[in-house]
This record gives sequence, C-alpha cells and structure tokens, in this order.
Amino acid sequence: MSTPEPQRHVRAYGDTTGDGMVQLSFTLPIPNDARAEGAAAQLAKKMGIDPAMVVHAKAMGPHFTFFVVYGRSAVVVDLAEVRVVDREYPLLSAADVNLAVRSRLKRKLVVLGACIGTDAHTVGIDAILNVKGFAGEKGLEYYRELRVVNLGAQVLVADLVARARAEQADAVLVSQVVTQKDAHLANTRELRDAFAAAWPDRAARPLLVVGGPRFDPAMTGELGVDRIFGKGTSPPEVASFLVHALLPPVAAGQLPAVPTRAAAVARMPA
Amino acid sequence: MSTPEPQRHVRAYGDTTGDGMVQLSFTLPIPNDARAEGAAAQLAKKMGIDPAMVVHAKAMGPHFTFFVVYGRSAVVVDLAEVRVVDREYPLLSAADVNLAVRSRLKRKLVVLGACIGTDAHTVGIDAILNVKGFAGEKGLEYYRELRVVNLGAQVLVADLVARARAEQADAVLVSQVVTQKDAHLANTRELRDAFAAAWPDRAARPLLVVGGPRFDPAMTGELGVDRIFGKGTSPPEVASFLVHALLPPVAAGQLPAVPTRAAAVARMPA
Amino acid sequence: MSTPTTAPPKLDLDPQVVRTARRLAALAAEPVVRLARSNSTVSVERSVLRLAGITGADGEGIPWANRLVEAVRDSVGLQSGVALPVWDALAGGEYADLTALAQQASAGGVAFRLPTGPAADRARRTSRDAVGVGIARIDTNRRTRDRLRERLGDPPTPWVYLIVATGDIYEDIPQAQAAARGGADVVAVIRSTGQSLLDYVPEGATREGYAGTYATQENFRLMRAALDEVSAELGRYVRLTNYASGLCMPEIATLAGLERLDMMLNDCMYGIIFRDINPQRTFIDQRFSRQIHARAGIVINTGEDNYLTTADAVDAAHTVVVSQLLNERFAHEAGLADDQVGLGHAFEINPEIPESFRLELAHALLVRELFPAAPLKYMPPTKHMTGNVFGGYLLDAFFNLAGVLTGQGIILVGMMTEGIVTPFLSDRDLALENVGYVRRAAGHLAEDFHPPRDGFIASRARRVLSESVELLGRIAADGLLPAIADGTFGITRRPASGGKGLDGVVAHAEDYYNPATDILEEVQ
Amino acid sequence: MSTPTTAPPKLDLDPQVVRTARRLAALAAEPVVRLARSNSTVSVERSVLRLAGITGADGEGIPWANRLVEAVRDSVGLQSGVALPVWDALAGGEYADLTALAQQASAGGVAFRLPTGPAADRARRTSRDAVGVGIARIDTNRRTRDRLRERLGDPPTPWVYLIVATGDIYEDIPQAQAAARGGADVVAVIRSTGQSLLDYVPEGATREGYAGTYATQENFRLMRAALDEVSAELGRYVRLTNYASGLCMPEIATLAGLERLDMMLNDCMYGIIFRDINPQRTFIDQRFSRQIHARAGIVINTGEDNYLTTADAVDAAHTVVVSQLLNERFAHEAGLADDQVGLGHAFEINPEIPESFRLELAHALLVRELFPAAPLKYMPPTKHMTGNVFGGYLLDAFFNLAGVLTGQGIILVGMMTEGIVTPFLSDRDLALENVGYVRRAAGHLAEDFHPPRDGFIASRARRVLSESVELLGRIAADGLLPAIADGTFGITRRPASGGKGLDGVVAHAEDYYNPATDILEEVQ
Ligand code: B12
Ligand code: B12
Ligand SMILES: Cc1ncc(COP(=O)(O)O)c(C=O)c1O
Ligand SMILES: Cc1ncc(COP(=O)(O)O)c(C=O)c1O
Repeated sequence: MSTPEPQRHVRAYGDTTGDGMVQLSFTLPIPNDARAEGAAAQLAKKMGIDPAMVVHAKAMGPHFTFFVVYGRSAVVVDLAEVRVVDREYPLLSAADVNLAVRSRLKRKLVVLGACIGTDAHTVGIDAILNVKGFAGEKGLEYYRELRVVNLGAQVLVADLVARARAEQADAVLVSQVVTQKDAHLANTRELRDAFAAAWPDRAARPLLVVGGPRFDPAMTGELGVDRIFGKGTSPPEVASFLVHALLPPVAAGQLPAVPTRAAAVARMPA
Repeated sequence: MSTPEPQRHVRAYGDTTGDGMVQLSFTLPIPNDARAEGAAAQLAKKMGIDPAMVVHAKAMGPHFTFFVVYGRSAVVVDLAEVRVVDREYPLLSAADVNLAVRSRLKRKLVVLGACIGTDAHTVGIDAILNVKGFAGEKGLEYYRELRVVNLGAQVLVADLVARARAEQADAVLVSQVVTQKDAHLANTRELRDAFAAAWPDRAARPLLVVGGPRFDPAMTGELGVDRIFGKGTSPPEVASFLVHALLPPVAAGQLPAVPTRAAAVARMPA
Repeated sequence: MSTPTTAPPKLDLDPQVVRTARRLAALAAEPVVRLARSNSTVSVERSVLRLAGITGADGEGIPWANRLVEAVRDSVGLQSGVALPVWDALAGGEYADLTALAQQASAGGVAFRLPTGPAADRARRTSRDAVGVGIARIDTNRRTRDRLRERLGDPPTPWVYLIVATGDIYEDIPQAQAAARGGADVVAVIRSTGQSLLDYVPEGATREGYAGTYATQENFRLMRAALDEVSAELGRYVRLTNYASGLCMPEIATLAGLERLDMMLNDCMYGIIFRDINPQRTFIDQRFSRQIHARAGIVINTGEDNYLTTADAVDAAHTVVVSQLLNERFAHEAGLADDQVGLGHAFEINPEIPESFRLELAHALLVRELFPAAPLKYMPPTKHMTGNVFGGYLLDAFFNLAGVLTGQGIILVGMMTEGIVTPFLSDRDLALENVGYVRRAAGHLAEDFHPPRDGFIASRARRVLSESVELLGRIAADGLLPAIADGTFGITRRPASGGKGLDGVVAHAEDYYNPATDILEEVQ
Repeated sequence: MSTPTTAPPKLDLDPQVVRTARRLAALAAEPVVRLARSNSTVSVERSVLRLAGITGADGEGIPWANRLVEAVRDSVGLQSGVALPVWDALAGGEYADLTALAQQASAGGVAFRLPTGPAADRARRTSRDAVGVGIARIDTNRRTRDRLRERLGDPPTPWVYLIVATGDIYEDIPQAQAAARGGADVVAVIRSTGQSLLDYVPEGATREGYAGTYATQENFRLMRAALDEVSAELGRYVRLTNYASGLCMPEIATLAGLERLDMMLNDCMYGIIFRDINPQRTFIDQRFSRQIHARAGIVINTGEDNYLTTADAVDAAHTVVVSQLLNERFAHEAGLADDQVGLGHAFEINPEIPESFRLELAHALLVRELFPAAPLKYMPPTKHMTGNVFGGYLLDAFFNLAGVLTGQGIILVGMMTEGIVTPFLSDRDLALENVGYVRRAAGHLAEDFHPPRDGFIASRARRVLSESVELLGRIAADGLLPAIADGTFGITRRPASGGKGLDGVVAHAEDYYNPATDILEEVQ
C-alpha cells in the first residue's frame, strides 16, 4: 500500500510498492538478428535492470534496431541526497520590485537581454522580457523601474559585452534553447570568459543570468554564472532574483545609494 | 557515419554514432514538488545516464509522479558476450517430420499440451497445436505422425502428470502467458518438480517444453525444463525440436526401434 | 444510464431486418430460458442464503453458505431448493441464525427434512421474510446510488472505464482513487486469474491475487467506500464494477447488490467459452444473477469483445452482433431495462489492414444504432497490442476517437502496456490523458461524420447485419447449445454436457421454492 | 505535383470573397514587386557567377563567387550588375576562367571597368552564353527528374516529408536512406543554426553543423545521389528538400537547381521575421530565387507555419492565410506554376482548448479549398509538444489524421521528441509508423467527413477568411512594409530599413544587366 508520506528511500513504482519497474527505449547500431534481443537485454542489465524484458525489437533498415524494454531497476533513490535549487529569496510582485529598486537603488535598474551564438529562439527570452510575458505574468518591460534592452537573437558575445558596458547594465540575461552538441554549455562558457575578461573585478561585472528549457539550474558553479533558470520560468521569479542579488538587504535605517555587487558575489560558489 | 558491419562494442544510438542516447520513463512514489525532478535525475544517474535530462514530470495524484528522462547511457554493449539460444537443429517441413517419426520411431509420437495453473490463455498453445496454426504455418495436429492431446486451460499439474502417464506422452507442452508476480516461473518449477517426482529416472520422463511470450529461452537450466519457446514461436520450430530431441540421430545403417531419451538428457545442463 | 443516445441515426438500417433479427434471437433463446426456469444450481441456492444474511467461512476458508448447501444436498438434496429444508430446520429455534446452523450442519449435526404442508408453508414464509431483508438492503443501496448520482451528478458519455489489477486490495484502492481523480468515471477491479473456477466466494480483504484481486464482499465494501470518498471529493459519482461471472455468478451478483456496486460484467456465454464452464450451469446462473442486477439497478456489461481475441474481428463481426441480440433477449427476460444492458463490443481489427479504422467505425455504428438505448461498453484493442508501447498508445487513441465518433456509452480506455503487463499506475494516467485529449479535441466531431448511404461504412454495416440475421436463423433452427458446441462464438467448441460445474445443476422438483426469485419475479 | 486535389469542396466558400482576397493581395504585393524588379543584391549577382560555373573557395573558406563580387563592388560598383565588368574583364583572354579571374581579383590584380557600346554588347552576349550553360544544366536536371518520376512513379498524396538534422552529412545520409525505406516521400536536410545569417555559401562536404547540416553544393550532390540510389531500390522517386532562405537565398536556389533538388523552403517573409534579415533584401532575393525555382521545376514550400510558433494559432489564423495569398502572388509573378507553390500551414492550436481538432480541420480545409491546385505543406505540432513523448506521439497522430481528412499535399510528420532534441533515428521510424497507420487505417475517411454548412467547422473557416480579407484591405491601403514593421506576422516587428543585409542591396543603374534574369524572363 502506498504511504502518503514518502520514505527517504524509494524505488521506481510500476503497480506495487518496491517493484522498481521502469520502461526504457533505445536504438543499437546492429541488425535485428538473433543476437539483437540479447544485446538489448545486456544493455538493460548493465543499467541495473534485472529481470529485463525486451518487449519490442524493430529493424530500422539493415543496420539499426529499436528496442523497448521493461524491467525492474535495482536503483534506490535517496531523497535526502537530492540537491534542490531552492528559491532562497521571496517572490515579489511588480509593485514590490519597483518599490525596492526605487527606494534602494534610486535609479532604474538596467537589464540587457539576448540570445547568443547562432540560436534564434527568442520566444523564451521574450516571454521573460516583453510586456506580454508568460502564463499570465507580465514580463520585465512592464516593471516601471527596470530599463530593459532586448537585443534579440544571434548576438555575438563581443557585441553583448560592448553593449553591456555602453548601457551600464546591471544584469545581462541570456537565453539558450538549442542544445545539440551541448551548444548551450559552450556558449555559456564563452559568455562567462568574455565577461570575466572585460570585468576582471568580479564585483563590478554585471550579474550574469542564463536560461533555457534544457539547463540544469544546479550548474551555476560549473558554468560560472550567477543564476540559471530552467523550463517554465516566470518573469516575477527573475525580477525577484534581480532585486535579491543586486540590491543590498535593507539594514535597519540604512539605505545605500549605490548597490554593491559584493553581496551577490559572496553568495556565489568559488 | 554508421558502419555497415557492426563493431564488437556498441553504444546506444540517438542520432550520432557513440552518443549513447536512451529514453527512460518511470514513476516514483513521491509528490511532484521541488525535489521530484532531482530525485528522478538521481535515479537516472544511478542507472548510468549522465547527463540526464528530466524532460517531463507529471503528478499522478498527491503521492506519485511520472517522469520521462532522456540522456546518455555510459553502457557499452559487448556483442561477443551475448548468449544466443541458437536453433542447433534443422527446421523440418511437416513431411520431413512425419518421415522422421515414421521411419525412426515406428509409431506415432504423442504430444500432450496444456495451460497450467490458473492461466486461461489458450491462444498461444492452440497456435502451436491446432491445425489452424500460426502465421500461415499449420499446427502440430496437422502432422500425421503426431498424436496431439490438447487439454486446454487451467489444468492442474497433478492431472497433467496422470494424463501424461495414461497417454504415454513423449512430450508435454505447457503454455504460460500470465507473468504477474512471476506466476509463469513458479508454475514451471512446480511442473518440473512434479514430473521429477513421478519419473525419478530422468531418461524416462516425457520431454518438458514450455512456452509463452515473456519467457526467456535461455532459462532452461534454471527452470529445469528441456526447452523454452518465446514470443512469435512457429509450430515447425517446435515439431523440429521434438524430432531432434526425441529421435536418436540416424546412425548409418542402424535405426533404433524405440527412442531413448538419453540423447536429449545428455544435452541438458546438469 | 442517464444520457441516452439522441443522435439521429446515420446508417439507415432497414427496420424490417432489425425486427427479424430480434424475433429470431427470441426464438433461439426460448429453449434456454425454459431450461433456466426449471433448474437451479448450488450457487443460486447459496445466493438465497446470502440474501438471508449468512456470512463467514470455516477454517479452510470455505464459506458457511457452501457448507450449508452441501449439507442439505447430502441429506435431502437440492431439488426443492435450499430454503425449505433450511428454514424448516431453523423453525425449531435451536440455532441462533443461519451461520450457526451451517456450522452445526457441516459438523454433521443437523437432520434436514423436506417439509410439507403447514411446515412447508411456514418455511416458505420465514425464508421469504429472511431473504426480504437482503432484498431490502439491495433496494436501499439502489436508492442511495440514485441519491448520490443526483447530488453529485453524472458525467457526460462516453464514460471512461478503467481497470485496476494489482492483486492486492490495498494497492488497488489508491490506484482506483488516483484513476478517479485522473478522470475515470467507472473503475473495475479485475479478478485474480483463478477465481472464476472456484465454486465458492472467498472471504475478507485479500492481498494475494494473480493479475487481479479476488472478488469478495469485504473487498467490494472497501473499494465502494474508497470511491464514495473520492466521489464526494470530485463532485462526480464514480462507479464501481466487478465480475458476476464464473461458477459463482449468482452469488457475486448478490454481493454486488448488497455492497452497492454499480456495474457488473455479466454475460450469458462468456464463462462457457472462455472458462470452459458447463453451458447449462451458465445459462441457469446468468438468469438468477440478472434478476438480482435488475433489482439492484446494476448495469450489466456483456463480453462479446472477448470473441474477437480468439476469432478475427472482421470475419467474426456478425457473431458479436448475434451474441448481443441473445444477451439482450436474456436480459429483458430476466427483467433488466434497456438502460441496464451494457452490451460489449471491441476495437480489435488488425491495424495492418487497409481502412481498418473505417471498418471499426462501421461495426461500432451498427451496434450503436441497433441498440440505441443500451449503455454500450466499447473495449479497446488488446490482441494487436504489442511491446511497441508508442504504437499501442496511438492505437488506443484511434479507439477513443471511434468511441467519440460513434456515441458509445462507456469506453474502457486501453493501456499502452496491454501486450506486456497488467497496467502500471502511469499507464492508467497516460491512458486518461489520451482519452481526455481525444474527447476534448474532437468535441462534437460526430456532427461532421456522415458516412454516405452507399459508401464503405454503410455497406459494411449492412453486410454484418445481414450475416447476423442469417446466423440467427440457423441458431433458431438448430438450437443455441448445438451452435455453441460447434464453435460459433470465439471459434471455441463447448459441448452442452462438457465443462466445469455441471454437477452443481439440479432440476426443480415440483415443490421447488426459491424465496429470492419469488420476490424478484413478483415485482417485475 | 502530380496528384492535384480533385475532391469536391466541402466548405462552400463564397467565390466573390475569394476573388476579392486575391485582388487585394495583388494590390498589396505590387509595390514590393516593383522594388524587386529595380534592385539587385550581392547574392543575386553571385548567383549569376555560379550559373556561369564559378566554384571553390579561398583559404578562409570564402567562396570565389563572394570574392569576385566584392572586387567588382569595390572597384566599379554593382549597380550595373556583375556580368558587364566580369565578362568584359574575361574578354581579354587573360584568365582561364571565372575562378581564375576571381583569384586574381581578390588579390587586387584586376582592373575592372564598366564596358559600354560594343564591349558591353559583347559582355552581355558572352555572359549570357556562360550563364546559359548553368541554365541548361538546370533544364537537364528537370528532365532527369521528370524521367525518373515517370519511370519510378510518384507516391500518392499526402506525401510524407521527414527531416534529418544531425549536422554531419555522413550521418545524415544513412538516416535519410533509412527514412526513405521506412516510407518517407520527401527528405529535408535541416541547416545548421547559423547558416542563414552567413552571407556566403560554405563549400564542400561538412560534418560540423549545430542542429542541422550546412547547405553546400557538395552536400546537395551527395544526398541527391544517396536518394537516387534508394529511389531505385524502392521503385519510388524520393524527393530532396533544402532551404533557399537566409542571406544566400538566390545562390542556394541556384545550387538546388544545379544539383537536382526537388523542393525548397522559400518564403517571401520568413527571413525578415524569423532571422531579422532586412525586408528589402529579402524581397529582392526571393524574386530571383523563385525565377530559378520556376525554371528548375522545383516546388517551393513557404513558411507560414512559423507564425504560429510565436503567435497564437487561433488568434493569428488569418495572418497565415494573408501571407499565403501574398506568397502565391509573388510566386506567380516570378513564374511559378500553381503546382509549384507549396504553401505552408500548421497544426499548432493549443491542445488544451475544446474542439481544438475541429478548429484545426477548419483551418486546414480552408487553406485546401482556397488553393485547390497547390501542393500544400502541412506542418505538425511543435509549440505544444512537451517532454511527454507519449502525448506528443498522440498529437502527431491527430495531425496526421487532419492531413488525411483535409487532403493535404505534403505532410511533415512530427517527431515525438520535438520538445526535447533534434530527432533520433528511432523518432523518425516511429513517426513513419504513426503516419503509416493513420493513412492505412483512415483510408478514404475523408468521404465520410462532411462538415455541415452552418456547423462549427464551416463557420470558423468563413470567419478566418473574412478576417483575412479585412487584413489584406488594410495592407493594400497602408503598404506591406509598414505592416511588417508593425508586427502583423508572427507578432514580430521588423522595420523596412532594419535587420541584416541591407548593405548588400544595390539599385539598378540604367544599364543594369543580369544574363540570368534575361534568360529566365524570356521563356516565361
Ligand atoms: C518556436 C520554435 C522555433 C521558432 C522560433 C521562433 C522564435 N522567434 O523564437 C522557429 C520556427 C523559427 C524555429 C526554428 C528552428 N528551431 Co526551433 N523550436 C521552436 C519550438 C517549437 C518552441 C520553442 C519555444 O518557443 N518555446 C516556448 C518558450 C516560452 O519556452 P522556452 O524557450 O523554454 O523559455 C522558457 C524557459 O526556458 C525560460 N527561459 C528561456 N530562455 C531564458 C532566458 C533567461 C535569461 C531566463 C531567465 C529564462 C529563460 O523562460 C521561458 C518562459 O518560461 C521548439 C520545440 C518545443 N516544443 O520546445 C523548437 C526547438 C527549440 N527548435 C529546434 C531547432 C533545432 C530549430 C532549428 C535550428 C531547426 C533548423 N535547423 O532549421 C531552427 C533554427 C533556429 C535557430 N537558428 O536557432 C530544436 C532544438 C533542439 C535542441 N535541443 O538542440 C527544438 C527543441 C525542436 C526539435 N526537437 O528539434 N524554432
Ligand atoms: C487474448 C487475451 C485474453 C483472452 C484469452 C482467450 C483465450 N482463449 O486464450 C481473454 C479475453 C479471455 C483474456 C482474459 C484474461 N487476460 Co488476457 N490477454 C489476451 C491478449 C489480448 C492476447 C494473448 C494472445 O492471444 N496472444 C496471441 C498468441 C498467439 O501469442 P502468445 O500467447 O504469445 O503465444 C505465442 C508464443 O508465446 C508461443 N507460445 C505460447 N505458449 C506456448 C507454449 C508452448 C509449449 C510453445 C512451444 C510455444 C508457446 O507460441 C505462440 C505462437 O507464436 C493479451 C495481451 C496481448 N496483446 O498480448 C492479454 C494478456 C495476456 N491477458 C492478461 C490478463 C491479466 C488476463 C486476465 C487474467 C485479466 C483478468 N484478471 O480478467 C484474464 C483472465 C485469464 C486467465 N484466467 O488467465 C495479461 C497478462 C499480464 C501478465 N503479463 O501477467 C495480458 C498481457 C494483458 C495485460 N497487459 O494485462 N485474455
Ligand atoms: C463477461 C466477462 N466476465 C468475466 C471476465 C473476466 O474473467 P474472469 O471470469 O476470469 O474474472 C470478462 C473479461 O473480459 C468478461 O468479459
Ligand atoms: C521558409 C523557411 N525558411 C527557412 C527555414 C529554416 O531556417 P534557417 O533559415 O535557419 O535554415 C524554415 C524553417 O522552418 C522555413 O520555414
């Protein structure tokens, strides 16, 4: 019987607690001959599926075979081990964001947005930036105290650096949707390096935020950016993060006139 | 580029040789909260999928979440390791089977068929036994030199033993289609034990053949039966096996009047 | 069924041919009805005891109902029914209740006799009173269901019907609730593979079924309560289904009535063909079980879909229609109203053949228009489902579409793992997403579906109907039992005196008395 | 397209309204046609050189065609076209051929001049002869295609169109062949993400694209040869598609003609809206590329489907129709026949909304009946495809069904991984199984599909048409360029002087001469 409160250790669930059942499909570059199903079973077993039932094998031309496997995975998930990128900051309304910027920054906060590399998917960054927004939430252009410059698609990193300097951007938001051959990771590293070169003083460089549906938000350290947003991000999450990362916390009675990036940098992994 | 002749070592293939891409889906008995995707990624990683993209997470009520994952499996399949249950005997036509039985056994070969346990799926065993047959191949009843007794479904093992004795069966063919809780394996073991008890002299006991879509033909040793047929079996494969296993090979000039089971038994794993 | 089909007919079937078909079906059914009226079975007699309140089982798990009927049979025989000797024995006041009597009787301590005269009168009267309590509970349940349906509301058709089949009632319950939350209108708990051949109904909550969960009174109660809970939560009355089928068909129908199940799989021939149960036994049992269903307001679901798993769905299309006409006839005779007769059919045509979807539409539309008031139960593809779960998901979608296009009453949504395992929790959820999309997206697409009069679909439907009339003619002439013996249905031969359970059949003596049928036939 | 739609119309569109729509489209297109007739671009000029046989690239991979056009531009300018100065320079006999001239010129070693009088006459004549060789090769290819189609046969519509996109031509080839064996009638090789903004066409066989493979003459040749091989094996002419789009639209069209490609993505506005290419540049380039396509017998595919990835498919349905009418007008003006105008549209309505499938049918049928002779290219769902690959497979099946029900010419079968990755080999195979089942099973289901005159589907179609006429009226009045600037298409604003590539536009001088258009416009 399923327990309403999940245990710390759980297995995959087919129709009975603990049965470990999973479904797997893949192609092998081998003909669909006598050996094929054995090869598929071997792959499944090496992935820890035992027993593995190869329930479907389909020749795709003479050199490839597609398989479907069902079976029991030995894996036990330890929920205590799961790293969650928690939103460590409060979700603010547009009014609160505006108030925070007005009162604590005392000028408009400048946000620069772009798709870099050869990626021309602008719907995602537009969803974050344009007034129209995403899923009923208005985008950052709607926030009176933010000045948004959306450079659109296929922007060269060098141009982005130049523009960030020219606009005195507080934050640079970059979208990457195409992930083939890990293009999004390569482009993000290029971005990081270029900004690091242009602003050797890390506290001075604009906040670097990247987003896209196939990013893993836990990879900030690895990619050297300040924040990563994944699929289904809503504009207020981003705006609230900007407030949190760029504006120093309101210490009782004291409102600094100019934001320092020190706070944000301190929170970053080394 | 895909090589026409498969290598000994292959990986799963998404769209590029060596990319290792697989698709996995499963349920975890956890709510679809912030932790869920991390838990799914952990399961995938523990199965050797890295990087793992959790591309879909769907709450199924408050206690369960369904996931779809894509990613790169580290597994390398060694084709040389694949155990294939090769048909080590020639595939005979009905005429050849009849001829072999008539000339080498000199009486009809008696085949007893049944579904045991509570399994009532008779389409599979009927496909092997009934004249109508399977995929255009006539079933064993069509073979003049075979005497087929099909007991139908839900036959008790004790009744099957008694009937095998009464009919002086040469071979007993048993079908098992329901596999929930490994019922097919338990029933096969019960079958083996009952026949072993009834015929302590192994050479004297009828040949035991089991079949069904979810059997692994490589498990004969484990299950203690003489042969296992899996999904898509055709009647001639079975008839040819009976000839091979029950009739001694034709030694030049010498045709034994009565078959000994010694040959068949000798081939069996101990 | 609350939402009768009101769509104008699209096939333009010849009413004369339809009338002929029904007349021949009645003719073919007649001898079997006579058989069922003049014989009883051990399970019918046990049902009488159950209605009168017997419960529990002995140390081996054999119910007291069985023990008592055995004891009666062994001493005075069952030809007069179990009620006369039992209530005669109870009259002395020696036994606290039926269960106590059964315990004594099975220990060999009761001397039964067949009462006559006033003693018989009294036994008839007291047994009738006792059984009346059970019938009253069934009536109350029916009213409760009506009230809940009214309060919570009925979903629009086609109703989505889902199965759970873990073998463990305590795994079934959360899965059934999840299914209901996901959109299921009807939940069926599949039975363990072996149950249909048990000549007794197991007792208590059970956790050890193979490929299904035992049908027991307690499992029924637990599941109905769980669904009541979720019905209230969802504001939609979720129906519960089980199987009044196999050797205990009458008793399971009885327990269903007592525990407010809503629909029951119940076929006049399924047990014969797919469980090798004796034909006479089956026909007798099905009549009693249907009388109970009629009283309980339970919708029956017949099993013609199964024929297409052993026979070819195109070649044998007319055998489905013939069986439906027979099932309808038997149902009416037993007192079921049109809106309780959920005739079964299925989407089982080989997907490799050209125009397979249009053939399915032709068959489904024919059944729809032949039985305009029946809450048809339309079954998904099973036979042609393979290990290719993607292809299976697609086939299920087209089944769902056929259901929507042809106005089916209940669609049993298919599982992509049909060719592999009993469904996973996720299969059920994906199946609900599938039917949800199809219903939402296709909406009223039926309005745009107009097969031309002499087109492919209408011609095919007419042809199946005429083949059905032809076959019914032959059955009416030669007899239904010989037709079954001959492999007419599901290409499976079942001789009239073969199969399991014939020894449980007893011909009525002249003084045969059954307080249950007495009550049930009275109100009709 | 060999199989024109002959099905009788189902929508009963008002012919008067349809005529008005076409008249307004012609009006709206007129100023843009004038622009395209009186301007050239660097890519148009490079195409002239390519037709005359220039090939190869320098050490940095920049084609000699680019180098030569740059050299001419830097010395005498391009306002008279590249042909006059180039063939004037060649007349001296100093250079072995065009390529040799280009090499010298890019080293700064050629002094170009703008010939006049007899020298100009000669340059015109010799350039026309040289370009004539390329045109002749295009003509030969067209005849070869016709012969192969006749010999091997054309598949029935809808043609199944599949994409390959590995980035590596040598992975693409086996995948394309596998796709063809699996049932693809048309194979498209998607381009690497960055290519459309390159102002040159890369050279040689390439293996390093992102999410697509570079369009190069050699890749075209390799793939067409591979498909010829598999066409012969299958006894069915398998078509090859690529993209005459982006900054090199005219040259890619030229290379397509030279290498016997069969269909080309080629839209009058796609580059503007989705690649931020300058509108004027695009309109000039598209005219020349269409003249080439017309001559080569290539079917173009327009890109209206893309609008529905940024705009809502219901709200913006009429913008698709407006764009199609404009694309049709520009195509006719450039000499394309009706059966070469593969207008694009798509199945992109949110699957969560009620009756979404019927709305799709309304849109698809409207387009079908508005352009009865066009080989419509119908695109599968992309925007609403998620990580739920099972749900995606289902949505693709309904797309396929819509294609079959509404008689589309070409259906681009969807991939279940659309929301995740560029397709795996197995995705393509499963997609072919999907469309194979739908075509086979639904067969001639269109015969049974008859939306009532005032029903949901017909009303919706009429409404979209009237919204289209209204929008066309506004565009005809205010101008197409302002409408584009205003975000009319794909809710993306593109001002007339913004975007990439405007610096590659040159207004014709009075003595402008283009031997290619000279030949192409002559035969019209
Ligand atoms: C729309 C679309 C297009 C449109 C783009 C129009 C436009 N102006 O953007 C068009 C038709 C032009 C197009 C073209 C191509 N596309 Co496209 N396209 C899509 C599609 C269907 C939807 C993407 C989308 O709009 N999603 C909706 C938005 C709102 O979601 P999102 O991007 O995830 O954004 C959200 C979050 O991720 C996050 N976010 C995203 N960016 C950022 C940035 C920041 C800073 C933050 C904070 C958050 C954030 O917030 C957003 C809101 O929640 C996807 C398939 C799919 N169903 O996903 C393919 C897809 C993305 N395309 C793909 C490809 C390959 C192409 C092409 C390269 C194909 C080709 N070779 O011709 C071309 C060329 C484009 C190019 N040069 O990049 C692939 C990418 C494969 C991969 N994983 O690498 C996909 C996945 C399809 C596929 N399976 O092949 N495409
Ligand atoms: C037809 C069918 C039925 C029919 C059976 C009719 C009949 N007279 O056989 C009916 C409708 C009655 C039925 C009922 C049930 N069924 Co059923 N049924 C199927 C179905 C749709 C097809 C099976 C079939 O006929 N295959 C065609 C034959 C030709 O193939 P085959 O059996 O694999 O046989 C071939 C080989 O395996 C081999 N072979 C098989 N046996 C043997 C024996 C020997 C000696 C040899 C040499 C070879 C051999 O040769 C054959 C020819 O190639 C499958 C789903 C599916 N698509 O597979 C479910 C399926 C088998 N049923 C299932 C279940 C659970 C049931 C029920 C128990 C459900 C219930 N609780 O009510 C009931 C009860 C049956 C019982 N007591 O056993 C499950 C089993 C799950 C599991 N893996 O444990 C399945 C997989 C469906 C599912 N996913 O839930 N079923
Ligand atoms: C009418 C009918 N009864 C019963 C069953 C189930 O079988 P069992 O009797 O083994 O529970 C079915 C299954 O399809 C059926 O259609
Ligand atoms: C008309 C048209 N051109 C081109 C493309 C492809 O884009 P790219 O130009 O980046 O290759 C598409 C893709 O959908 C299209 O529809």
